[in-house]
Amino acid sequence: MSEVKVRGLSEAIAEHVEDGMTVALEGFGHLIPFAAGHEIIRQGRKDLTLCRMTPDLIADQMIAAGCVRKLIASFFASGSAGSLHEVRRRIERSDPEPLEVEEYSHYGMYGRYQAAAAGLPFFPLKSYAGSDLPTLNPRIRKVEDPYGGPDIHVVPALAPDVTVVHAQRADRFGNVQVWGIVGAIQEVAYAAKKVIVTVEEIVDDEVVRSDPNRTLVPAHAVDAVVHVPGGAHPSYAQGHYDRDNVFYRDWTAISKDPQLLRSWLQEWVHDLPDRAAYLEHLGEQRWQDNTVGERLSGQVDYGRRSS
Amino acid sequence: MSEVKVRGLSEAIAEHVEDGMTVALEGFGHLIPFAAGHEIIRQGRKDLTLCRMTPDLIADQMIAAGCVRKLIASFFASGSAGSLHEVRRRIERSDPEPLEVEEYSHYGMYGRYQAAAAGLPFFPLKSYAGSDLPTLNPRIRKVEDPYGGPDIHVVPALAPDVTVVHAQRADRFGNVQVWGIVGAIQEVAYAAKKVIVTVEEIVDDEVVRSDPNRTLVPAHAVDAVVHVPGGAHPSYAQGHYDRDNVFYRDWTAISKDPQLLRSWLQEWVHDLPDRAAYLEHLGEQRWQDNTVGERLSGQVDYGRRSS
Amino acid sequence: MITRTNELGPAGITISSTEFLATVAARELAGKHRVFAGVGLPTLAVDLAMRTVAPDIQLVYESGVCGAHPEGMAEGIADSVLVSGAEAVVNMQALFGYVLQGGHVDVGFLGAAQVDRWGSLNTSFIGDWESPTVRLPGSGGAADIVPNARECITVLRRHDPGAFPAALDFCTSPSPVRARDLDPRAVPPGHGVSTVITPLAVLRRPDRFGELQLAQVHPGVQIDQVREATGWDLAVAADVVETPWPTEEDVRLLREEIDTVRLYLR
Amino acid sequence: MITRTNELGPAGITISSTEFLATVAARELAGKHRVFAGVGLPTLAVDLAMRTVAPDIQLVYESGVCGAHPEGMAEGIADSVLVSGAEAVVNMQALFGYVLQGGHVDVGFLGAAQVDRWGSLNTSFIGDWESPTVRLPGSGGAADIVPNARECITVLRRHDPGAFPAALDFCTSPSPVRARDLDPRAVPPGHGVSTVITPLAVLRRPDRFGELQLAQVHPGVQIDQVREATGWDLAVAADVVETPWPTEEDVRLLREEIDTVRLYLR
Repeated sequence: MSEVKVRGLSEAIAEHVEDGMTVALEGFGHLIPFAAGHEIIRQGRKDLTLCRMTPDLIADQMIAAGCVRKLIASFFASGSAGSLHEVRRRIERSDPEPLEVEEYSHYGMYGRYQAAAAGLPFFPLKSYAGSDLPTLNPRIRKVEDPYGGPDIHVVPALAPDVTVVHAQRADRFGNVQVWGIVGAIQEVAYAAKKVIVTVEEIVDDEVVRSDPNRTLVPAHAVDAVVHVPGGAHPSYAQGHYDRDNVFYRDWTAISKDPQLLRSWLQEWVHDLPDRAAYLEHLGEQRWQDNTVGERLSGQVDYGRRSS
Repeated sequence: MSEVKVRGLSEAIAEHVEDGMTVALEGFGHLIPFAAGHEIIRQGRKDLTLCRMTPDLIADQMIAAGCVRKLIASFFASGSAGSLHEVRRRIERSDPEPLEVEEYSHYGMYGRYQAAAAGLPFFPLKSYAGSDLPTLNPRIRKVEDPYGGPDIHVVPALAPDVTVVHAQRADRFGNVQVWGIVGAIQEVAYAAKKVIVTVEEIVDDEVVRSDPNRTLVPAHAVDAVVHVPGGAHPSYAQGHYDRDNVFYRDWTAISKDPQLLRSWLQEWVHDLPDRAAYLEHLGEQRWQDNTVGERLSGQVDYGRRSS
Repeated sequence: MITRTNELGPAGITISSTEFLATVAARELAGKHRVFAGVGLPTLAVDLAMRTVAPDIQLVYESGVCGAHPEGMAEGIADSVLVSGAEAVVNMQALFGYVLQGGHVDVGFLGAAQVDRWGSLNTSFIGDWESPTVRLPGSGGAADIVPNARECITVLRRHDPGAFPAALDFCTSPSPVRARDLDPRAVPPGHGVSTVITPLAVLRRPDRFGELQLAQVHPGVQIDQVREATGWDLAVAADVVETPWPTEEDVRLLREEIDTVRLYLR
Repeated sequence: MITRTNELGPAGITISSTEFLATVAARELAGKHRVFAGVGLPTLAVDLAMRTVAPDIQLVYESGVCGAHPEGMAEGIADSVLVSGAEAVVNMQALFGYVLQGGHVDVGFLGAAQVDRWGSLNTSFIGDWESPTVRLPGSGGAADIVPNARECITVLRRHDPGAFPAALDFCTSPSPVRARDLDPRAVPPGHGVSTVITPLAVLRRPDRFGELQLAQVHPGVQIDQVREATGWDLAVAADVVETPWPTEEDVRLLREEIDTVRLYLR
């Protein structure tokens, strides 16, 4: 029997996330691990190198809270293309402090995770020929093609100390199942030394085992499974709740005003013990606005040997 | 509305497979496209370069039928480790003719498809350091690691002219859904110039669209969809029918005797017009022996926007 | 800076700049198949095109969705509405590696802060890289899309020498011209930016290694006006035509069927 | 060639060579977690280990199945019975790239036609490569597993100088020793073959860069007999022990619960 890895969120973050670590929080628009990010803020982690393809609001919040020394990313705006003003203030005016940035394209960031997951030094891609990105970021390099073609750009492996991802469901051992947009969840989990997964539901072993192709991250790659319903709000969990677009639109004004942003952090992160309290503070009506109707997948037959 | 790509098997093979082409038939133990292989034999194609990670019986049959000049592969035995005697006779004694062979490990073969699918010249992997495989096969080469690590082996892209794969289901446009072992199906489809998919079922658009994560090969990568129930026998289709292990065990004796092998081809391929006739020849009882009981996946909820 | 706001169309309808640009962009998609669509103006344009000039467009999103059939208007490239009922949701290696880099995308549809003479794009910085005046969103998928899509269409909401400079402040997504100049052997497979749609005009780059030319001016815009608003000596095609106005039906579709909540149609 | 066939065990049970080897191999899995199992003897050994010394083994197959819970005995690494009820079925990049090359496999379990002094394996050719006497199955996943699994266990059904030669006819899956000799910087992460189980003995290679040593002899086998059956001057460990016989329970499990159809227990 495998090891049961169910933990509380504060326990899992406290156990695995330390000051100065390289921490990846992935989820491409979908399943962004906001609850875990807030717990990292609440625990006062410092000097993190934060990795996220699309930093989104969670990066703006963690940076504003003083957790992050460096950001490794590929898109410096929110999902619907609004600015992340804390990120911009740091980069444009070092206000209130500078933020180190390491920058790639989406495929470059994803390739970095793939290389690390596969234990390789680099990942090759056709992007960047003629771009200023390799000049800005000398870690984007070239290799010679031993088959006689032109040199090709490569990005180096990125192995986070800890990865946190959110998913629809997992069993108690950490077999993680996801549907909808999968983003870099599988790759960043395998890339990392330690993996924390927050989920909408912890399900019976049989639920996972009734559909093994749905497992995106097998248990052997997972260190902690944490039950955090609503843990992706204001982003979404396909089939569970929709994106809170009002929240995203409101963020621009909050993010623009450093004082407002800090009050927001106080009210929505520091003054709340956990995600359950956050959802309560959000209120039933607001939650109802983002519920979704049912649209079931249908079933496939895996079969059972007759003998 | 997308293009409807439903074709007959003989039509699809006649349209896309020409003498001298590089043809990949993939399916890792599961979903081996036997019916399509037999149709290639029936149409008398010659001088093919056949690509298959695990050549399996289908390669023994196509080689014995005189279709194949060269084999690119990573495992020269049948799924349950029996010898492929036609392959062995060709390699060991050039009997009745030589067979050119290009050889990799599984990950190397798979990496070749990945590179071609991604339009890259090569795929890097950690295998082969110290192995005689690169000496045997000078297409396995090395690149320098621009991050200061040791040189790393690479395999070159392999882009078949045509790929044929078998799957459980597709819609009329060619969105292909697979569950169970997926093998190299996605990668070899994207690697190829033309893609023929034979399926157990052609389903309504809504069936595919009720579970988009189940789509392994999207329609844009597919050129022909062919309805061939039982098209993977004697291999299997998860949830549809099981592997015919008796057939696999019997093959050793057939394969050992060139005369018997040629009679088998006459009886089971040349003298039958199509897969329906093959299944009829196989008989109801034999088919019943490999049916499977039901084991359903359960459903997930994709959700529907309430607005 | 000149933008096209609230102009009167031929039927006497007041047309916003966004409606105008979306209609012009939609028409550029006639005959196209697989479109890699971003959010905002591209969302409107693609939807309008599917209802008018290009019914068989297949929508591909960098989030991995292929063959989307959204029941409502998407508010982002990772919107749940793109997933439900889609033909496929694939992982990012399949999407960026196989679909995009493998050459399956006909048209990439992108915005930019700056475009140069050869169709190279800047979406990263205005000003100095070290301490920029404006930190823009960066590449996202743009530096992957421009080299690998068969061609790219870019829409800008302004047309002035700041947006069309002689030299980019930063080149995020290079034209094949720029790639060739740096390494003649490492030219990406795509055409690069073929079409730039602005509030004044449509610029086209018919030759993969050629420069943008003024091909089309919007109603009431003079050729010289466009050249003055451009930071280099803009070439002019032999046969510059005038952009037709959106039809009443275009405007009706945009307002009553596509963006009913006026999310993008500001 | 010496094989162990139909010997009498301590309880007076006639034990076949396969039953003996499977039991010895099963015991080697005590305390191991993730096992990359091939078909045949490894199938029996892993199943027996899970019922005796290693209840928490997780089975990983090169077909992409992780955490298999087969309801019946698998007849291959891609058997449908491994899929139904498994914890995960992943694609080959996840399996070979992330699970295996990424370092998540504790033990690889492999057969071989030849093993050399350092635990390098030949599964490709007997005789000359150009026109071999015997064309063997080749690498399959072996050349990927040996460098990347934490360690590998190899079982051979014969023990003679042909199977244990001074020099391999072909090195399919090299020991780290051989990799280091060719390029000291490019040594794969794994230990390579740590244990070789034969019909005569168990050879172990405790040092990653050391050679195989005779560690254990089967009942009735003399040390010199093993050394004579080996094609090089086989080192002998300081404390050679005798392999314990399979227990009655081992044999019962193999016959009555594991391979009830006598597929592998020939």
